[in-house]
Amino acid sequence: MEILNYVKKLEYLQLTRNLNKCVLTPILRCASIASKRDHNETETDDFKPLNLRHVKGQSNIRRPMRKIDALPPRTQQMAIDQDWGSVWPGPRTFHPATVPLPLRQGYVKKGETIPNKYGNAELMKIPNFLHLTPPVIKRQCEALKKFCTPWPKALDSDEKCEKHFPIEVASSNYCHSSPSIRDPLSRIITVKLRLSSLKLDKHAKDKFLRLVGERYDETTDILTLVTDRCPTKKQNYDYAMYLITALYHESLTVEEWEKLKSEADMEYYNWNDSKSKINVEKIFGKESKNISHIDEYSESISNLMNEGKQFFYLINLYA
Amino acid sequence: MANPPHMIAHRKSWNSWNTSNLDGGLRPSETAIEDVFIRKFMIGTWHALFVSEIIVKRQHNIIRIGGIIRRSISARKMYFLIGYTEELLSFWLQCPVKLELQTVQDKRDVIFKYI
Amino acid sequence: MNIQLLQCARMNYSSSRISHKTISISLIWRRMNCTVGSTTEEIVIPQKIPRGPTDILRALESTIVKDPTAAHYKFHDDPYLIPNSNLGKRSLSMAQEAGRKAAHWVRKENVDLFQHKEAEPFINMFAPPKVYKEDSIVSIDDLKECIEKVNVDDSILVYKLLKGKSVEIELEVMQSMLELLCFYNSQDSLPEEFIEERWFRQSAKGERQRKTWKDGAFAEEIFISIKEPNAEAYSAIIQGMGKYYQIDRATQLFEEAKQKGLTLNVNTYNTLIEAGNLLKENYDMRWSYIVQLLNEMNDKKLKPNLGTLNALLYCLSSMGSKVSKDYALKSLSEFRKFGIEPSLASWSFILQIYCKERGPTSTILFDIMNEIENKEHMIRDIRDVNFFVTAMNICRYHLNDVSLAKRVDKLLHYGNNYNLIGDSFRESLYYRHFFILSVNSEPIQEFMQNVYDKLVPHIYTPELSVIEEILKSIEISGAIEFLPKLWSDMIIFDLCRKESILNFVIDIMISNEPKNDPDLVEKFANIGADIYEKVMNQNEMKTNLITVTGDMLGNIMVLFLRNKSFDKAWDLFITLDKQQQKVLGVPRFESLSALIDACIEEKVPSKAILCLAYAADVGYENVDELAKELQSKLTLDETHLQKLSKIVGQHVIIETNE
Amino acid sequence: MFRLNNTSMFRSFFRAPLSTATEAIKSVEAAAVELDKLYKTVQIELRGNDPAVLTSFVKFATTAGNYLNVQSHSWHLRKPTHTRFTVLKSVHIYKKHRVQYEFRTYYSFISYKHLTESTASTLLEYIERNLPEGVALKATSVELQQLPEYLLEQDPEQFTDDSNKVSHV
Repeated sequence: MEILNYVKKLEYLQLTRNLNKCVLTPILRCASIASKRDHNETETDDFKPLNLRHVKGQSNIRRPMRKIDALPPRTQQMAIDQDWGSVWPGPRTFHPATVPLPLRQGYVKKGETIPNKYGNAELMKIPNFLHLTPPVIKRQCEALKKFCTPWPKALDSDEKCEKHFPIEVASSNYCHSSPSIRDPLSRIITVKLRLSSLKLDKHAKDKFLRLVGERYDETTDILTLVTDRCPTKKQNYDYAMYLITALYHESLTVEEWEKLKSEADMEYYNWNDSKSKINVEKIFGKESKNISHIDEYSESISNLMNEGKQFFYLINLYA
Repeated sequence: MANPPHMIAHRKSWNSWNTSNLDGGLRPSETAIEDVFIRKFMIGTWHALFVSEIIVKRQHNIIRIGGIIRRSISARKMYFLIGYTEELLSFWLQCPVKLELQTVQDKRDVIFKYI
Repeated sequence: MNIQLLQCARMNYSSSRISHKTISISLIWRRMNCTVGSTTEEIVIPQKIPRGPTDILRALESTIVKDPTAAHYKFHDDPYLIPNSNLGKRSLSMAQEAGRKAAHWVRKENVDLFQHKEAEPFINMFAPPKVYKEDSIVSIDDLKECIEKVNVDDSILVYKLLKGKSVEIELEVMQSMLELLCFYNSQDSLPEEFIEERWFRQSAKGERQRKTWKDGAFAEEIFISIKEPNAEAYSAIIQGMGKYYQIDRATQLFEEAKQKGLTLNVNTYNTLIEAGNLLKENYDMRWSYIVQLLNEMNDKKLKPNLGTLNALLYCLSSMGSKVSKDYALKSLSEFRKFGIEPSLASWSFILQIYCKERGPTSTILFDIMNEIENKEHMIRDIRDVNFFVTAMNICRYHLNDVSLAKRVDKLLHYGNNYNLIGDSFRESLYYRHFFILSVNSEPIQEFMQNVYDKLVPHIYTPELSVIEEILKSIEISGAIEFLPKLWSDMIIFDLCRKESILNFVIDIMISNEPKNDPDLVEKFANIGADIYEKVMNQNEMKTNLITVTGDMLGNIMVLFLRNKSFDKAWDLFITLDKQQQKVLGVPRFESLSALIDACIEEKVPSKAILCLAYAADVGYENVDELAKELQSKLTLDETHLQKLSKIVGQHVIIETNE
Repeated sequence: MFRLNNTSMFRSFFRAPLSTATEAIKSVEAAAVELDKLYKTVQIELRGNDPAVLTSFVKFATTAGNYLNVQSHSWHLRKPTHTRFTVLKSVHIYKKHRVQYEFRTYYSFISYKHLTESTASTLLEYIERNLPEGVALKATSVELQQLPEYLLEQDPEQFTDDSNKVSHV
């Protein structure tokens, strides 16, 4: 009961206080300074209401923040001839107190000043190359030279490389930003081989080309094998080398059924082995090499058979 | 912060730097989720301290987290948080994590334009 | 699983491939030389340069020198986060480690959440530790793993579980378990990864000679449970007891083993030799005990090692008789015959033997330095870290030779020798000796340039005693130009809480007035203002307050006046006048007269009279003359004269009037 | 013939194990000296979001190559590739209003010519370690190899036999 009364009283008090706020203060503001001071004093002396309803208004007085001094930025202590590579030895987010450059960054409207480096998040975002200044690159490369070996002098041109090292093995390594160092694409191996470096005879070459199909490029005389069916690079490499070996030896062997090769199976038209020659000889009744203009004739026939009855070809021939 | 997202690469730069969003980048979804996790973790752990966005840079398997913070707690507490954040995020993401912070005296130091 | 298999397969492949390939290449070469090589030039393929995984990083690191403006790399490079005092360095790095420990705790509490495997290849450090409980199912492999990972508590638990299931544990595992327990005294030590705690831990000097071995702990239990313990088991338990100063039982077990006819290993003998100091009281008895042990080793054909030498020298170093020097040198040469090179620890013992505090001066350090200079030293004995501190200590107190100290310092910075500095305590001790020695024997200019600027504040933060020495040196040489810098450093290092040092700084500034350098005068005045502010705004709640003396304030006033900042000086005087209960004593007469002179110069007679009144109040005799001077220099009106007469008496004024 | 040789070697091994053992060690040492592989080219492909970062990196990589005495040249793709996502601007409705997200990938290439294996791995490690954040790197190396022994040597009988047969056909 008593408490209830108390609360009521409080409410009343608060009401008056609110009234004070709403009505009195504006009036008092107009009043003289002296009276205002008096009023303030009375207000502080006033009985402080217990605010039960909403705690929001009751802000407890904060301890004033003790200001903690920071050191001055260390750019101020830096010597003019300091060794920058030691100050900024590795990749790091930009920091204004360490970089003694008056940088500015950020987009502003025309005529405004670009914000400076302190407290500038834009400068922190962009990857910087402050650790890779030209003298530092030079110095680091000098230190790395002991791990390098010179390229053999005798192999100064591509032709020489090709002559002594006819196989080219290409593979890729990937560098991503991820916790895993694996990339499935790195398993792929490409092996290139100049076909002329293999000692293949006519039959073997023919068989070889039939076996490799479109992996052989006629214009450059290069065989390209791409292997990616095994999960690791090493396995794919071994597989590619196995393929080359198998192809080579397979093309050298002559199977029994290869003897059955007929004119229709020939890879190109050879007039000397063809029926046309026999026919011509039959017509003329003498051996082909004695017939006049036989070379032009045989050439035309072979061209026609090998290149196809192309319009362009004919045009070229008769134009 | 004042610029909308479509101004990225014109007026402002990315907050996340990784290779997942490039052609042929690996783990795009995982990276995005991890970045969100990092940001939430940082905001919660460094409560009311960050006055800039949180910048997440990934290089190889190192994750570098940058940002600007206020000097409202003592340096000692900050070092505790640095140690805690780096270690716990390393455990979670299984990458070495490094914080690269810049401190400013006041929130107003990072504001250069009012809109 | 699959990947692991593949990796294995790949490794097999590569090894076979290498041998195969080199052979084929050599074959081809032979042919090429005879066919192609004769006509064209020969192709020389260089040999592959073998390279480890971190070699490139090390090569790149070698291009970096120390940056004097940067803090240690363990600290965050931000002005707010760079520590500036010794206390700051300690508390910040410990705070960071505390954060790391918190993270470890979180992971340990939530092991089930950290089971994902993101990284490939997986990094084991990121995985949560395996937790063993009372009811977990364990095997002998778990025990082996625990021992491998040096988890003492876990291995005890697993061992108990295995025993509970009455699993037979092979002798080898028992032995390694016993060795683990003996080495760590049956308790977990600080994990390896918390380096800061190790670095900042006070050197355990106090507890050195105390028995810390846990009697009846698990180590002994295991030892008992081994049926018919062999020599290795005896060696392990004796070494453990010796390490933790349970000497009596160690010798007891030693006798027991001898009776059984077992041959203990060399390290056990080393432990026992070291224990000689505690066992025998008399120097001669100690020596005969050691000789007896050595003879025993000889009989059993045990080859001594570095540990034997160091144990021997350790005992000799605490003997302190004249013979110990002879014995030390003899044993050095004896061990050399065995091909045992002394380590840094041996040298530090030698130094201790030769350079006693009250003994004659010995120059053995020169010889030692000639021996070990310009070499990279590896840690071979745990006490190797004592060498640099001992050597620097001897440079300072015993020899007082700065050039030798520089040689020692050069050796410390040679290669990776800095790893042998020990811990933070030893490091600061080392630099304290080095600083005081150099500041006392070198010109202050050179000291500041070559030593101070390079090492302070990031490598070493000087303590109060060092600062005092530097101030003394500044006072002697009158090199006051360094004072402002030193003062700002003192503020940063939080070293200006002591009254004597403040007074010392002020005295230096007062007695060395910079005549024709207005810049320096202003800086001095600023220092004065700093001190004034510091002493007046002290927190009353704190203990050891600086007592504000009138003398100090008077001196600061003079500094203000020298800088022609009369207003500040006057403010100071007002506080001096008003807060007499707070200020102890009174300023010197010279300070007051300087203020009055300044008042005269400023033509403010009322202030001058006030000052005069103060001077008269505190009872200075020469007030009369000041009053005369005031009268002669300024024309005073009636009221002023009246006041003046009240202060100094009528006679002075009348005289001047006449 | 071969077999005979072989057995005699074994015999000598047993007779004088010491000398042969040392010889064996020597031969192992000789085998342990590994010769460098030869790389005709090492081509580096860089992908990144920010063309400026790529140009800086290419500049760094070519300079590093120059200091290590490696010929190099670099080029850029003039236009980036775009990957676009078009989604509704609102959460569910208003099909007319959409927003488009876009990933741009810029490409740069560097090609190093004629490197030995030691040089190539050193150079690659150096530039990969300095790869800035947000840049992906692909290093394609073309290794030069000789023809394996078994592709050069042929069974002479088979060879002649084959050629005869072919000519017959």
